[in-house]
Amino acid sequence: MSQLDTLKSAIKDRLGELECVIGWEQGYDPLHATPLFIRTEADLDRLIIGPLAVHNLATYLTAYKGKKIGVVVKGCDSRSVIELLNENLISRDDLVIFGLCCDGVVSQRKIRAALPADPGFVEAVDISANGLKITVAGQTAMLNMTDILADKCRTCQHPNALISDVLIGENRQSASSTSLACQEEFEAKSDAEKFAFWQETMSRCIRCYACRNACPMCVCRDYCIATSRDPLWVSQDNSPAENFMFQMIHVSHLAGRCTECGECERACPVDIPLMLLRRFMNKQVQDVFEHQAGTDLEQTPPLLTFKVEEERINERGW
Amino acid sequence: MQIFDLAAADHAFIAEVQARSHQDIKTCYQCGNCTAGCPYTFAYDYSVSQIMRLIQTGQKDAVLKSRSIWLCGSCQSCTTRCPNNIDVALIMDVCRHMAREAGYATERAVKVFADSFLNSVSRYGRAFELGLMTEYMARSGRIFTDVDLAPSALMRNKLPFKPHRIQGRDQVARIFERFRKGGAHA
Amino acid sequence: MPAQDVRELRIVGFLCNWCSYGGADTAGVGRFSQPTDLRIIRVPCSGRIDPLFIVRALLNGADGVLVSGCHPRDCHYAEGNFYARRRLELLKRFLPVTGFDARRFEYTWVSASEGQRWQHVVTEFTRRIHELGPAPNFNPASEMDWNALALHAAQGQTCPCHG
Amino acid sequence: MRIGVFICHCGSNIAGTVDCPSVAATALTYPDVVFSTDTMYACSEPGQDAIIQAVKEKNLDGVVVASCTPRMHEQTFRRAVERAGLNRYMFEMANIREHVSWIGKTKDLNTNKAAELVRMAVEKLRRNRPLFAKRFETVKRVLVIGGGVAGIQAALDCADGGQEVVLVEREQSIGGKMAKLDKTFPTVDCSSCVLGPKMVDIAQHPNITLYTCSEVESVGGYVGNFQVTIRKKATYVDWSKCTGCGLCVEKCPSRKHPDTFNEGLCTAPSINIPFPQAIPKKAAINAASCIMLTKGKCGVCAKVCPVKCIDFEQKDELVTVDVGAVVVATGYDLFDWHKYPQYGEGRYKDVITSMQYERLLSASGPTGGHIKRPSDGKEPKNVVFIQCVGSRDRSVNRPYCSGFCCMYTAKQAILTKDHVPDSQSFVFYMDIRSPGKMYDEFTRRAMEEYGAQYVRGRVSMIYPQDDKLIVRGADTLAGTQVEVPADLVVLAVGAESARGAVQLGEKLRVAPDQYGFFVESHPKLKPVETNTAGVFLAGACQGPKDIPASVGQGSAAASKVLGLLSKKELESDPAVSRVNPGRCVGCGKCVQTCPFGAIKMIEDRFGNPKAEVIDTVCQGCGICTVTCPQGAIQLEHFTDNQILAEVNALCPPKMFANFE
Amino acid sequence: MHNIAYYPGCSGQGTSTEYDRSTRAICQALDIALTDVEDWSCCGSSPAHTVNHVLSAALSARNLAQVEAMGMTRVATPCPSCLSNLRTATHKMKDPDFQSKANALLDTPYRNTVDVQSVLQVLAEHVDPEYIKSKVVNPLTGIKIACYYGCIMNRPPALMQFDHHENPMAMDNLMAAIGAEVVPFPLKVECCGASFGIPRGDIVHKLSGKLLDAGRRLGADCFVTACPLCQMNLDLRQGQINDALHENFKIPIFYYTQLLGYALGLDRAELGFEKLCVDPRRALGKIKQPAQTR
Repeated sequence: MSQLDTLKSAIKDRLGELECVIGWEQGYDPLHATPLFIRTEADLDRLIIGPLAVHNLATYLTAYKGKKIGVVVKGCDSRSVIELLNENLISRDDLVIFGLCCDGVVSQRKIRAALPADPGFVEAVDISANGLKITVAGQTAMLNMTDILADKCRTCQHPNALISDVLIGENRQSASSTSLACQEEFEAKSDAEKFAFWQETMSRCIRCYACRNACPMCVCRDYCIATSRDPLWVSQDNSPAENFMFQMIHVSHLAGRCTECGECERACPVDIPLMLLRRFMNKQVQDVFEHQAGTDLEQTPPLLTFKVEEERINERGW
Repeated sequence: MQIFDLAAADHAFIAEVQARSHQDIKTCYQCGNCTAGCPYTFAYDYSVSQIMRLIQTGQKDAVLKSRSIWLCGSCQSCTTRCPNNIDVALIMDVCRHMAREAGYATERAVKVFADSFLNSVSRYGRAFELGLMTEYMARSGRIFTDVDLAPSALMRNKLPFKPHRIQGRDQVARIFERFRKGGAHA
Repeated sequence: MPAQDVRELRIVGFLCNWCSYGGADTAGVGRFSQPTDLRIIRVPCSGRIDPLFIVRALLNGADGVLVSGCHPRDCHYAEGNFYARRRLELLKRFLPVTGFDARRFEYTWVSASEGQRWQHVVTEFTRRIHELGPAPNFNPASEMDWNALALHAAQGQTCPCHG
Repeated sequence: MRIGVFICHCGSNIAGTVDCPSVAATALTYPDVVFSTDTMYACSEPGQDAIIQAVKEKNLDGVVVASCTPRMHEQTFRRAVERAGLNRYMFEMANIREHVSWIGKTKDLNTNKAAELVRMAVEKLRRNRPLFAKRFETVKRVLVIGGGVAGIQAALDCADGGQEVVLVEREQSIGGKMAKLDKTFPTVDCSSCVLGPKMVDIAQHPNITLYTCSEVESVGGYVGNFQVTIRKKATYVDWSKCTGCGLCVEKCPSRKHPDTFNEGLCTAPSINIPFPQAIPKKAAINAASCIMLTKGKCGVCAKVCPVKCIDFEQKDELVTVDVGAVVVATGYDLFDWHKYPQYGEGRYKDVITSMQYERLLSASGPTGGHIKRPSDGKEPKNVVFIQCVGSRDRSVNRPYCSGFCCMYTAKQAILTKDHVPDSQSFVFYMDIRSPGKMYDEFTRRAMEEYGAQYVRGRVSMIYPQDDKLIVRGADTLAGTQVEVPADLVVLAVGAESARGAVQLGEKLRVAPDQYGFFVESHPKLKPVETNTAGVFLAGACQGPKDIPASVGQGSAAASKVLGLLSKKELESDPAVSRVNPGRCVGCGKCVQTCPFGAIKMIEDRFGNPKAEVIDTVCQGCGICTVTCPQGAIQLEHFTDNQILAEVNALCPPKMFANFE
Repeated sequence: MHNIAYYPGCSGQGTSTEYDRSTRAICQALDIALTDVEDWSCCGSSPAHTVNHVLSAALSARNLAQVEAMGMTRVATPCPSCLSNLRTATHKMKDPDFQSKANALLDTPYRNTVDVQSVLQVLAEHVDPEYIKSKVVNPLTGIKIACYYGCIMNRPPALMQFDHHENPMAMDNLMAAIGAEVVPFPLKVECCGASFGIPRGDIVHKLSGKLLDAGRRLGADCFVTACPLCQMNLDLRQGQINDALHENFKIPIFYYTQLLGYALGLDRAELGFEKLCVDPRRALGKIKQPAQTR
């Protein structure tokens, strides 16, 4: 039985007790997936998994608070679930988790860049272990998986769901590399270069809040302080500084909580590389608090606790 | 006794002592601990703590002309026990430097001995005891200094008749030469 | 209002009421002279200081931000500075990726009795900020700069990740 | 909003380096400011009246005063605006004295800074809103920590004032340092004759519960409602039965451990009553030296005890009490003179501390009140006293004056002559500090009537020569070195903070200064208050003090406690956190971080979890406000918007709109 | 095996050759390899620092630069005066301003990479006392010794960073380890009169006389010292002291290295007892022979 069939049958077994089960289906063309809310067995036919199933479905969980639902998660998505559970934002009793062992997902951005021109509507996609064969307007292009793999998958340390009621597939190895060249390159730049980079990038930001809305950990929703008058942290002025302030709020509220699923960056319509901020912050959290969000059900987010003697914080000589 | 005009304090002198010694003269509260521990007090004209006081009140002449600054043996007892962490022995040293530069030598024999010693070093690279004694006796006029010890010392071969001339004595001589030219202060 | 005088840079201080604000008062009572650049915002506890206040100040053009609270273990509210230490340390370490010079932000501990220490902290931090000079504006300073930036952004630019 | 601004000159304190009229003029250009003036002394009665008058005449609904630190006069001005009919929180202060005029020398920079601080205050005030205090009841009981003379006085005064008192003492008996003293200055009356009756009063007072051999384990709660846990350490004697007959003390075969009450001058039995006047007069076992407790055999005391009160199985016990106020009277410790190696570091037996000398002088001491030197029991003829051992000495980190050593040394010199008429005392001193009633006269008597030879200078070293100790010091008045061949050297050791003071301060949230003495709320105006409401200081825990000052402070602290607890209810500070239930998502992060347990989770009418603040428990630290990502819980008077307004006042954002 | 650069100091070539030789002998016996600083020169001694600190530092630094040129990082000297000068130079030259001034006087600049210790410190801190005990062949049983350290071996403590500044014990421990009875000499760090012997002999007579008196009161058979200048003042000038103070001291003043060498059974010729002015034979005679001890 294929992984997909095993998953379908597992969902079928539990569907009766659940409001719905969240998975993926094909979107507007064969290259794009979209979330699928499975309510009946008939819906199950449309379920897909694999490299196109990019969405972190944990993002939807808080909206179903109080209802019993199921969710399909990849390894990275499962970290978000754990973090939400640790922060009491969802209840374990109301959740059935179908965990996957994941081989990685694609970056649509990289696919677009790898194709000679914007493909528009894709006619067919043939998925193999090596890559994707994409047919657009009768023309076929073969894209290597290594070229189009999402950044987060290149350094993925948790390919298998860390929490699940049903785990499907065989355990996958975590990636050997833990660092990304683009991240290191950026961090090595001078303050002035980085400053100029964000100035420019933030002048592109249209503050559509797609990054926030896609984020599984952004649970404030309608009460985000970036869009409130009381408190009034960010003005309506569309200036780089105000846009950056919003991003700083986002990064600050994710400190010690971000599971690095990459949804913010994926959702950004103007291609702002938000993960530069996330990955750097997470590295600091790891360095100071030896904490990696969403990897352990017993952990306390580092900013909600303290130690009297902080071994890794040095008094600066004043 | 000498009467000091406190209004005529030499502030430049105070500042110079402080700058050269990197010590804060004002922190001395005259507890006398330096004097209490100083083995040389019996030979001084002003006790150590009085020297400190005279510096505090800017009495340059009294300090630089005193015997005490020449008779300090740099034994560090004052520095070690000062409740205010003042390096008193260093201040005594600095006063002696300033007295030399000002041309004072109230304890002339002490100065001549130091000069003779350094001349010896400058000449041979190392101290040549018999040589420096000779120079000292000639320059101080105290030709009978320690003659009583000579037989005892000579009998035991404690005083070589020839200086040890080191190869790098030119290097050592150049140290003195550059020092005299540059007049390095510190 | 921006620092009006070229002799001054804009330094914002966030001080807890019980220790550091008291320490600054003690320095004042002792007439320990200090540079005038610093403007102090009083908060009850260093635990009240949201790192985002500091970010806000920097984005608004502050040249330096100084935070001071009670020494660890001495917090009037027992634990406030322990939380503050974590939050502020993380901000301090995070700033480099934003391009803000992390030296423009500092946090330390000064008790109500440490007037001289406060004088030292203020003097040293102000000296540091003057060495760094005025902070660059995140928002363009003139209309022309605005237009240049907009043009540059519109032309698209090379992003390190999506190259 | 209609805001009035008052710029105080504070005489020349502010006006000396700040152009106050110009600041007032600038303030008038700020938003909502309708009235602005400068005033000579804003805190004076005419100054306050002028504020009240302006509020009424100009119809103000908010006031900014720019003057000294709010830590000084915020309350004063809040009361003033309240008298003017405004809510007391519709007031802000700009600190242009401690933070401007006293630290900056350049007038134009100071003036600009003052104007900006006023702007900041105005911007904050524009976002203030009236706040109203809640009332809560207080527990009518007081905890006194420390049973020295200050604690005894505080306990008795509180008890006489009708409050219940719990007195906790670390040692076996109350009495503290004073109980060890032979006589007291400047009257040379017997210490135990003065203190003894007070100790008995403690034992007999119906309002006082005494715990000795006990320490404060933890403190929770807040003014009016503290919860205190006390650890009663095991004494291995059931004190409810012990009659203090002393039979066990007599028979105990283990008598080798140093007698701490006698400052180690002699040894004590392992079961002991420290001194005849001890309160409570009960025996206790020293577990470290007791043969039964260390080796498992002996039990002589248990056999001889007529009431069978020995209990080798006894364990520490924790007792919890609720109190409305706390008096800290933990006293001081003596400087460890071994930090002066030049005094022999203990190699010379006849170099002793002043407290050891008290025990030698005391009739209840190990020598029965005869001065015998430790090395050979001989009566000393030349006795040298060295003052400032561990005082006024930066090299041992004790730059402060301990205050009482000059006086007790004079007393000991006098007593030395009384005890040994053909003796000669030498006192090495730096300065004589005797500013008290009859104090200086007393030191003069030591010199004039008792012939004590006062030598102005420190002692550099002590070394033995035959059976004498050569004390080499300075006589700075003679300008030279001096030596005294002494039979006994008494070191006037200074005071340092009591061991454990810093840890106790952490429990009570009372900050120690850099030397471990507790910091009072204000050095002049609030000498016994601390910055933690309901916690008061008495005696030498706040700084070195002699007996009269300690007793005075004990009474002062008691009067503060009685004043506090005389109110039926207390008002809580309304500057506490408040939850906006609309924004709260019920994640409970605020509950998790609150150090006081002041936030609880409730359900709204739709069954959604929401946070709620318990007003009287909240201390107003604001940790929760920073924790909440939605900004749903805001610390009143220090809300995000209020602080952001201050930030924006100092660093106005550069708006795109500015260029349009 | 420790390999350390060795700076003998000028007096080791003259008035205190026995100290130099016995030091070399015991170091060899205790597996400490000493390599002489090549073509070393005088550190300047007290006269230099009383004239100028830069000059003094430069004279010392020339030797320390020689040590650097030898590729070594530790130098030991038997003489406290040299020790004090070398360490002071090292300390002062941590200040870059001072360092450049001192280096300006030198042909070869000193980079300040050398740690300076006394031979006594090397013995006290790097040689196991049990090891020394195991090598003793003539235990000093029966002799009473006053250990005299002199004023600058341990002071000021912040600079010297060795042993105790009021009651040093390094020599006491060494002497006890080789079987001697050590009296609690109270004036271990009092000054003997230092270099005033020649210009102001009266000072030395008084100060050294006081030391001899304190030793005699404690019944010491002899002194041991670690300082050539102290030794000279107490030994060579003992006759002058007796004349000046109308005393009759006959207390031999050993270098600690001589007695240590004696206990280790080293060749007498290396120990130079014959160089002492006050006849040591009576004191040495107090030592019980091994046969008697058994």
